[in-house]
Amino acid sequence: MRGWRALGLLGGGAILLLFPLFLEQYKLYLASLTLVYLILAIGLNLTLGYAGQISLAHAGFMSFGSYAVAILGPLGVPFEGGIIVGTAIAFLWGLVLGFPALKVKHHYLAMVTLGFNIIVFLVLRNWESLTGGSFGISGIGRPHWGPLRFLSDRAYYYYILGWATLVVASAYWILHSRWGRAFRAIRENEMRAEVVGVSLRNYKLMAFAIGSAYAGIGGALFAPLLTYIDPGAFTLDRSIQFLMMVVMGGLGRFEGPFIGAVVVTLLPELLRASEGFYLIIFSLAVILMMLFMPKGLVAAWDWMVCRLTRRTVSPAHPPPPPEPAAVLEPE
Amino acid sequence: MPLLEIRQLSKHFFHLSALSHVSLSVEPGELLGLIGPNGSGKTTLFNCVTGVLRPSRGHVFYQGEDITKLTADAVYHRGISRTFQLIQLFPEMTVLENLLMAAQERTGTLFTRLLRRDETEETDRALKLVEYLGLSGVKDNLAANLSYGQQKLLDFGMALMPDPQVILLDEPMAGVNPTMIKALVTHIQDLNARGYTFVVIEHNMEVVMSLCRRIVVLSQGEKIAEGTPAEIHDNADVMDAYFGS
Amino acid sequence: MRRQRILLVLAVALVAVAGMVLPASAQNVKLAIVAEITGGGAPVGAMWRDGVSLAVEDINKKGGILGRRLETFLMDTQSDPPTSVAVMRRAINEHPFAILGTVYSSSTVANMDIARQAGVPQITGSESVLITQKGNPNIFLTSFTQQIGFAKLVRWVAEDLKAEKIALIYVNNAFGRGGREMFLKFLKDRGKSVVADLSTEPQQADFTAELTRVRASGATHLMIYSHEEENARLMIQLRKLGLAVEPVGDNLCAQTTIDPGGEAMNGAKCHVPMTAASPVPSMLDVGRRFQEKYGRVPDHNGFKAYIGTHMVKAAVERVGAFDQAKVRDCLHNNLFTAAEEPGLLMDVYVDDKGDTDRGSFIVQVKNRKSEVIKVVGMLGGPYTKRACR
Amino acid sequence: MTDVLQLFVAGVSIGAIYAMAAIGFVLLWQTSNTINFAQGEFVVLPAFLMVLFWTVFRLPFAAALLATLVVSTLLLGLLVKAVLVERLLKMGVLPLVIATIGLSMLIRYSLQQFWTPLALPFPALFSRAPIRVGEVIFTREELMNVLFAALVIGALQLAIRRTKLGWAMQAVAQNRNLAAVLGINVSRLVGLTFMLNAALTAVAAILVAPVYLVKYDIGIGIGLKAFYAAIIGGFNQIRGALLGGLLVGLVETYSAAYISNQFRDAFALIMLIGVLLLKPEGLWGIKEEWM
Repeated sequence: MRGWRALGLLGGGAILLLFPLFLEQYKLYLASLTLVYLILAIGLNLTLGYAGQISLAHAGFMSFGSYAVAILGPLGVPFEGGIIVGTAIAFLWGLVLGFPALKVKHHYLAMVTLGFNIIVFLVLRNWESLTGGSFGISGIGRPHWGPLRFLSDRAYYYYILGWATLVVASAYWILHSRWGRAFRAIRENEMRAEVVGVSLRNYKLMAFAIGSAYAGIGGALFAPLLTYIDPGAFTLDRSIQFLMMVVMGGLGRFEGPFIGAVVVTLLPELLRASEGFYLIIFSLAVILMMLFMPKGLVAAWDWMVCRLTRRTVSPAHPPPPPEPAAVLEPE
Repeated sequence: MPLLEIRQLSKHFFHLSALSHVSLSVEPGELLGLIGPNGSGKTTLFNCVTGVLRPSRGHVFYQGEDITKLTADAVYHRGISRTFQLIQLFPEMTVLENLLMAAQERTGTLFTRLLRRDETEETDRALKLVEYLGLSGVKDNLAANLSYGQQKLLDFGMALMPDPQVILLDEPMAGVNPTMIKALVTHIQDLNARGYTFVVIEHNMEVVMSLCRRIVVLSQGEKIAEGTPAEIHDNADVMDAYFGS
Repeated sequence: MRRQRILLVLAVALVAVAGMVLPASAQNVKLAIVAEITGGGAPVGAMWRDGVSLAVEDINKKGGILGRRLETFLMDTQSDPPTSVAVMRRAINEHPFAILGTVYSSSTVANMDIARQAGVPQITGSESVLITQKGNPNIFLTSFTQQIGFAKLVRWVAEDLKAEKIALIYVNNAFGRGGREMFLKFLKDRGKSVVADLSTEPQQADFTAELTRVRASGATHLMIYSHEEENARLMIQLRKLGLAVEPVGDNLCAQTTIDPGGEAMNGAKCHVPMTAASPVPSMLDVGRRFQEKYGRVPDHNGFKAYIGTHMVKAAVERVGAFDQAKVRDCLHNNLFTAAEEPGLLMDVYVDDKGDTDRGSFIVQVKNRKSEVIKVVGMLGGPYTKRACR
Repeated sequence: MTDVLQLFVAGVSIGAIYAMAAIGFVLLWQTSNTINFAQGEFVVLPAFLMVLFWTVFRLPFAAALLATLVVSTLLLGLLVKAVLVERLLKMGVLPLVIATIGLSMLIRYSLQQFWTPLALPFPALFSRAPIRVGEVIFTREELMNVLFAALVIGALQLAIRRTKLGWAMQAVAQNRNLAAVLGINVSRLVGLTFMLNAALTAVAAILVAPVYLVKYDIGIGIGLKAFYAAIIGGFNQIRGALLGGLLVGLVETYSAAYISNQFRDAFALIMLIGVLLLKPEGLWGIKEEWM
């Protein structure tokens, strides 16, 4: 299995590195956008999928990264400086917003974060001297290291790929530590987790803040991809889009955000013939998926992996624990 | 000084009183039984002690420290662990992971838990426990896929894993077959002999009478009796509470 | 006249010959419609799409451009700027001769550089000043920007209505804000200012807070600049509170505002770039045929799309070849007349930034219909035609 | 002073609309722990149905109202409960949240695509002739909206307190398993509240439509404001919806008039976040304790 995984990783890496050389502009852009969405989805998966905290403020956190690079770039701050500032702001606001997360239950948290996203939008729109207000900021520059410039779409793709790799690796590193286990424990049984000493406060704050920080990174890479941002890019609708992405991919699974990001960027392309029906089909798909594949598309992925490697994986739906009174050990 | 002392503890849900003015103390190394009919407040008492519920009135002291208002994780860090009447596991983790989870927060700080990767020591301990409890065969199975008895044992193992000083067992024998009950009783006595303090809620009178040297009886949220098994056995109030008058 | 006919015959002959030599598809000229088909911009995008389709049908009926038929393909931006960038690239892959769209200015600002890099002329329905300020030589507006529109509107409010105390209510997004900046700027140029400057939210339902402030300001005229339904709600509440102000606006008199607003809309006066009720016969005709075909009265976006498609035609014909660089060049600092190309509906001048100048109308809502009360000439000029060959 | 009173009238009448939509949130939460993100669209769809029956098919008002009530109760009550809620209820909060978000998009974009993306007029049900009390102007329409909301909420609050059905609802709200043990048919009760919600939103739709006009996307705003109202007032008490709705309406109106237009949407949100942090059960709710 280990060999398979290494092979897959190598193959995937080679494809990601080489195929842009043969891609036309349009597909290159889609690939870049997918990578940016992947970073954002990984962040939300950490917050929601692993630590079980619903966040409808992801687009708000994303805006911190986008505006940081857009505002600091013209002031001569290197691009990476902008990313760091934006990510730090997102992280800190994640901590601040994480506090109510401790006190309130899931659906209330949805409201708090939703409210936060709307307030962020209002501030971005109304603070004209800093953010350019409704008119946004255009001509956002792309990064350069000395003579090495990531100006062309292809070069910028590689730049995004670098960051995406970093994010994926760091998320993997976090999730395969004791933290990752604690996050899963909280999601699976919050009360039990607390009884085995998991500080809900610390872990929830961290999950929220790190998830938000990833959104900051994603946002910072998003702005130069479009070269233009305005507050309308960071509305509640986009937060919901990320939510859908993560849920469609598969919550609390490492593969989830990969599948979600690819599907959400490629689906419109597949459904192009449907013209005005795209959103109707999309929303129907979401409902059907919740009904018949609530674990997300990752369940289909598991099935494929299972078929390919002819190996039994744990079923997507573990059987419910037996009823206490009814079951006795056979003698 | 008692290890664990409960003073005048009360708990209300809405207008219903689940516990009223319960006081009891647990000495170091003791094996205390807690009995009472259904709904007499035993589990609520455990919940109040371990920080799962906040008591309405009264205090809980542990080694002289007032732990009434601590959250559950802080209580755990003091060295109190527990099991649950309705099994509470991490269903999508393996047996081994459940055990590791039960111990990982005991040492280090938040950040060393991210940075320190080595887990050989804990894994060794978990493997020993798995063997001790007879779960070796299923150690890599998901907790959700275990049989009820195995889940009970795992719950018990999770309580032992952090090497606590006081272990609160909430009906460890309920729904477990007689062979396993014997094994569990032996485990508990064995551990008690090694210095662990136990408080056991149990419905199986036979087990309680043979296991514990002191028993506390709750009924309708109040403590109605306390004494040796023999004293409890002869107490008219207790019989009343159980069988009605 | 005679020469034209000879040319026509020649052209037809040429096309016939070419038709035998070339595969059929090579004759057709592709136009990309990139628009807001789904999402919040759908009403706008649908008008735009249908306007282009009607124009293409008309052009093809009359033999196409330089004898070549037009065909269109549609790209949906989902009203989302990042998606608009993606589909713009997708559209470029199909090698269209020109791009028609997008209408949302936040999308256009994001995607117009891509069309420029590909060298495909882009005709947009956006009206934001942001678009012409970028110095992009590849983008052309079909209607004037808010800069020119509001210059004409303020001239009318100040000179014809002689308004002294004006209050302004606008919607607080790029659209409303852009209008507000221009409105205030042109008032200031005339040494005036507003007595109340009030922002509202998109989708706002109750305007009492704003209207009480208008009342307190003592304004005699109220400039209303929001989206259609909000305009309608605002007017209903304005009538209810019995405010003694004269409502003026731009899209305030659009049929899409009048329909939901009902009786409350009567009396509103507007400066509009184009209207289905225009006294221009060709405009009336297009409006009527649009309504027959698509079942709704075209708004300015429908007309803009119709005219934009004909701007491509007029420029190609003036160049005499399907040469994108020359067409782009031809569309700058140049006057195109309705006499030369009836599909333009009105004479139009395109300036060096791609902004347009054109005549417009003052309308008043009477009996739930807007009636033209005055035709306004171009803002600048007189302009002259420039040859492009 | 006139302005203060005039704004009060406006805040209360828009607040009554929020309150009407908020009741449904409370009902569904109580019996099924469902957060219905499609609540706004649950108001919009009946409004469109009413347009269909009344102005397109030209049925008499009462018949149109009845038809709207029946269709929306069947569609948004029975069908949604049978298809979506029945299955998803067992899987926890999140799948249902996502599914209702999906449902809201489905209703919204279907109306846009198959009906019209434009706003439709809706005849005023009550006279809009201004009634003057001193300098303050209000209309019968506003008066009726407020009266109606107060009446419906009062009646429901009473019904829940006094009837057996209400008692069952309260039992389910507090402990679903216990309620099942007590012999309450939880599934049927959930179905019943969904139908009740659908009927209520249909009534709300008829009050909302003349003010908001009928457009496919107005549900977003109504749903959000109703959500704020339910949380601020108290998610577990019907009466909370009334208080919350009025508060949101008043805060919005007064802050826009006297503090800041640009941030008018922020004030209700700040109040919401404050309530969640300081009194999570809502201003007029009852503290719940689990287990």
